[in-house]
Amino acid sequence: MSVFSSLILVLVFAALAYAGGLAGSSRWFMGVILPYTAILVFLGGLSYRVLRWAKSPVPFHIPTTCGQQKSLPWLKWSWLENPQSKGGVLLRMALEVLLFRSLFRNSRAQFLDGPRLRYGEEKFLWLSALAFHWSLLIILIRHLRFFVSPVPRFVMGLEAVDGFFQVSAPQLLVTDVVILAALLFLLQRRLRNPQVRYISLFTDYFALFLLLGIAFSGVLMRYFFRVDLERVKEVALGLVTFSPTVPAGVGPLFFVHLTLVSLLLIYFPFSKLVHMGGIFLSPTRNLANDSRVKRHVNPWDYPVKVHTYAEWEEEFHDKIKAAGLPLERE
Amino acid sequence: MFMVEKALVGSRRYWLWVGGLLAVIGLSFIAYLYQLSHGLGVTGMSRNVSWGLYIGQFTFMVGVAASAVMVVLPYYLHNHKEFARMTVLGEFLAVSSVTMCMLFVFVDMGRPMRVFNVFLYPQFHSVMFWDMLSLSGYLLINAAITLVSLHAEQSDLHPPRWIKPIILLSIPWAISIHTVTAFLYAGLPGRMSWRTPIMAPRFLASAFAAGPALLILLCLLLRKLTGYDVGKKAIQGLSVIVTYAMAINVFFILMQLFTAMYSNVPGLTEEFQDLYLGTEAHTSLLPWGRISLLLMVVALILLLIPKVRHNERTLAAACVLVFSSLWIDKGVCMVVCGFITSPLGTITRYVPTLPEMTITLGVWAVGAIMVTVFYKIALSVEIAREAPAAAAYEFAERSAAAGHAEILSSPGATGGSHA
Amino acid sequence: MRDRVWIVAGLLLFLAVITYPFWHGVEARATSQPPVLVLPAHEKECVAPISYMRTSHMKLLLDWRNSVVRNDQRKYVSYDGKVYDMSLTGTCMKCHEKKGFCDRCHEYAGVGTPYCWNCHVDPALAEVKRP
Amino acid sequence: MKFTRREFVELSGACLVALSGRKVLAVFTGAKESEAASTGEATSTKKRLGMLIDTKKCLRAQNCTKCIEACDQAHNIPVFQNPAHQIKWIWEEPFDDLFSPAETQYLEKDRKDVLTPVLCNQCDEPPCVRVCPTGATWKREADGIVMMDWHRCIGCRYCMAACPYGSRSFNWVDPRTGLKTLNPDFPTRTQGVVEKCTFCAERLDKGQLPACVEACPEKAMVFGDLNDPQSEIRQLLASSYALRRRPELGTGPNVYYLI
Repeated sequence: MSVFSSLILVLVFAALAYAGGLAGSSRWFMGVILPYTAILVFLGGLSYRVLRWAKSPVPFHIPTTCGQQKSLPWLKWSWLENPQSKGGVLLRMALEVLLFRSLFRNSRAQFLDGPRLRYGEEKFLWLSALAFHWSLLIILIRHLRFFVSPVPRFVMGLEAVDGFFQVSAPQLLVTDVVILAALLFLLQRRLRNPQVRYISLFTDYFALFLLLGIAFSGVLMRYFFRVDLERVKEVALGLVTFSPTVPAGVGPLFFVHLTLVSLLLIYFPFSKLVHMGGIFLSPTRNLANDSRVKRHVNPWDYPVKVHTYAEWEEEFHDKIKAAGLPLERE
Repeated sequence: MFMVEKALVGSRRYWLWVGGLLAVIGLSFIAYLYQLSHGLGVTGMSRNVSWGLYIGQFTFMVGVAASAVMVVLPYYLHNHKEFARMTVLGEFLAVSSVTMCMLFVFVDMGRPMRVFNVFLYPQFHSVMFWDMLSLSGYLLINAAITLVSLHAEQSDLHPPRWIKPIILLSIPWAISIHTVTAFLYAGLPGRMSWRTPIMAPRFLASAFAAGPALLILLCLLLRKLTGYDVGKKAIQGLSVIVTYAMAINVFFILMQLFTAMYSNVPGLTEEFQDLYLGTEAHTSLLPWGRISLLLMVVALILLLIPKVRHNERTLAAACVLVFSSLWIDKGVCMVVCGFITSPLGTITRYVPTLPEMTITLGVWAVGAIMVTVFYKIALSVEIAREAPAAAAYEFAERSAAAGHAEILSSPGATGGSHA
Repeated sequence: MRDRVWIVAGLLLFLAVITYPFWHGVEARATSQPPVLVLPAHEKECVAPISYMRTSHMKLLLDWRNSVVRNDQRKYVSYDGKVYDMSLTGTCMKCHEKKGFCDRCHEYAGVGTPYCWNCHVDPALAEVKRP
Repeated sequence: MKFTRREFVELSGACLVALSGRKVLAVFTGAKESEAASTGEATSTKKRLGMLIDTKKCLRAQNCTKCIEACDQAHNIPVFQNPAHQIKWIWEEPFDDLFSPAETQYLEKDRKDVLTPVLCNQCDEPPCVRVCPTGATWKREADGIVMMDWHRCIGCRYCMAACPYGSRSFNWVDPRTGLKTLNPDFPTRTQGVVEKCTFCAERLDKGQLPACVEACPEKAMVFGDLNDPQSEIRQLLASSYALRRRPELGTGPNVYYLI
């Protein structure tokens, strides 16, 4: 049910944007007001989320991640999983952010005849997630060509590498194909794997469909119903230079793309997509596993009134003795 | 599904080897970028010798890939159980060598950015289209077989039924890749030294000698480095195959030699003059051709002596001879030989350049790294399955990796924050 | 806590990077003004409507190229019935110059130089020596 | 024995497949065009362009390279000192190397070595077309020119291996580095593609003769339609003995040499 409702919602948004792109008055709303709102909500919301996380206490210094902490010399220390220094933590975090190592460990449980339970490797989730995120990053950097004038060299260079293969004109960009393929794979995985489907909610599908809608409208705009790039750049540059314009002649498909992107930006800080910021704050990733070499004291520890047995015995010494009970200390 | 993490743990020696290979690949990638920007003019190829080392290596590796059939066929069709442990190694070797083939073709292209044109505008009358189709099909088939059978082995399952017909399909398909590759050459009207129906049989014979010879060497190396033994019987069985194939290969060469020399037709004798006899003008390939022939004959004589074959040390030496002689024959001489005398009778020298050799070495390094990683994965699965003790050890290691064993092995680990 | 400094610093860094187009625009005093193109002096109309050319000139060029090279059809009948020679250098470049027209807009929109120019010669750049 | 409808359909299907086998084979060998040509019906409408080079006339003007210069100029052919990288559309070779050497054994040395123009033979059964994996080179139905699409060539150089005449050149380096002047009327090629003579297809479309034919001061090159019995080239071929290069390979070259 949530599959269809989220799909329909995205389609409705796209249709509204398309219709609005044809009409005159709503173009200003979709081309100026919505993007500005989206940027503000995105930046503000993300900052709010991150700052709130920063305020939350991290109660424990989590020593167990996934591997042997540095211990006795004859126990093999998995140094990458359990770094003791800041540099090591940085490396572990970098590998997590850049290569998704946690996802790499993803496994799949399977019941076989017997019944026997088997854990098998499942690398496709990791692979498609990696493909999607890296493609998205490259696509975002490539989009700087609309927002910066003159276009920086590294943007042009990246596009040249991305468009290495000479297929058609405008030249095919590999990331465009990869991102669509990866998103479709992730979607079908969610739908076809019963366990994953069971735990999937409206929000899971909505984010996927929104991203698919953005990628799809972008691809349509580039390869099939070409738009006037000069006009598109005028809109984008107008936004970042605070002199917004919506010139006539920008196709409605552009407004579909822009509107879906704006919606994603607005939705972003309040959804699971905010893991972009959260990943840096995962305690099992950003704390050094040095609890064996360093004493960690809770900074908010208040003095607890402790009444030891020795003190108690002292207090009631005479009474205990009078009762004829044994005493530890005479 | 693909158990990559098995390749991410290893000894110092393993990482040194992998690191070394990666360094070679990095270096050759720089050389490739140089070639990409300056054009294929940085190679030793020319207007007359328009294919060189790359396509030679491609042809040779197609043979190595096809040779997997020499372990698959006895195992699956004739139920040779002693090949059980070697089959997956052979298939992995095939996957790696087909990948190398594709890389060799790719680096040989003048406009690699248009590589998709082969799919976008398929030409059914071009042998190259069929060759590409058969090679990529072979890659897919072998990748599927190895993945599925390894996965089944790891989960202690019988492989799914549908894989059996695919395995059977891989047998004729292996023959097809080398046959179509031979057609690539044998179907050209103007190149007399290639235009012979014996091209495909000779390709197959030499492939079934060189490929299994390499597999024997790899198995011996594996036993020495890891202690994993495919079994003496398997190696002996394979050595018989190498012997027969080498004998047939030499026989084919002699047949070609007779036809050319006795008929004395200039176009036919050309090849043998270039390679073995030499005339005043044809000299650049002469030492290569002669060494190759000499090594082939010596290897064959060695292999024919049962004592030599039964002793694994001497067998290894013979296998080195087989592999290197056929590498020279196909990887260096065969392609260049067809070009050395141009259609207009000009004789052109061909010497590969440094960038060309670096790129070639890089593709070999890619193949080596693939074989290393694949064999490591295959071995860890096999060892876990066959030795319960090792499996238990691996279980401990895996659960440690999942974070369970820590508490057991290190009491007081959680003490820090409470103290 | 001490960590909060790092978190805030990281957040600020992120904000700085993500708003790059904004502060770069301010710094470079960029305007959204598109480039001024050198338009042909002696010709008023193109082989297709301007709006079509703006969005789809690459498609037209591909169609022309396939038509000429592969089908040996060299004549193009435009939307208003005029007949043109399908030729990049002969027809397009007769009116438009590469530097002032093609390049200026391509640079503005960050499209890069298409590989047309690997082979086709800009007449303005060629030292013409006709037989 | 009684056929059911289903069996009949299946059987006739099998027959159709068997019948079409010949057609399928034609697809693989690329022999379709020759079939059409040999039936004779198509020959009347389709042109088959060819060239006749009168070597005697050519010999008369010694050291003349006008045809080569005209071609180089018209097609932006670069000049490279390194013979490995040279691009040749029309060029000279010693007469002796063009044909089987045995046939010219007692010819005087200066006659043997006389430089004779060589170019693409625009074969009837071009091996280069048969082997090209992308269709970057093909035989034009209308006039038989073996054309090239430099936008599509991937630079695999299979055609160079296939051509028995050495008529194909590869751009080992950027051709513009070997060009002093650029002719804007014709594109240069990009690094990494194969090229060859196309009988000046672009000039023929404008009603002009090939550049080399036009430039020859001795009128030693005759260009025309081999399917037209009234054409000058057919008249000449009817009245004199002309040679073709390596016709025994079955490629059907369309460039003739008058001895």
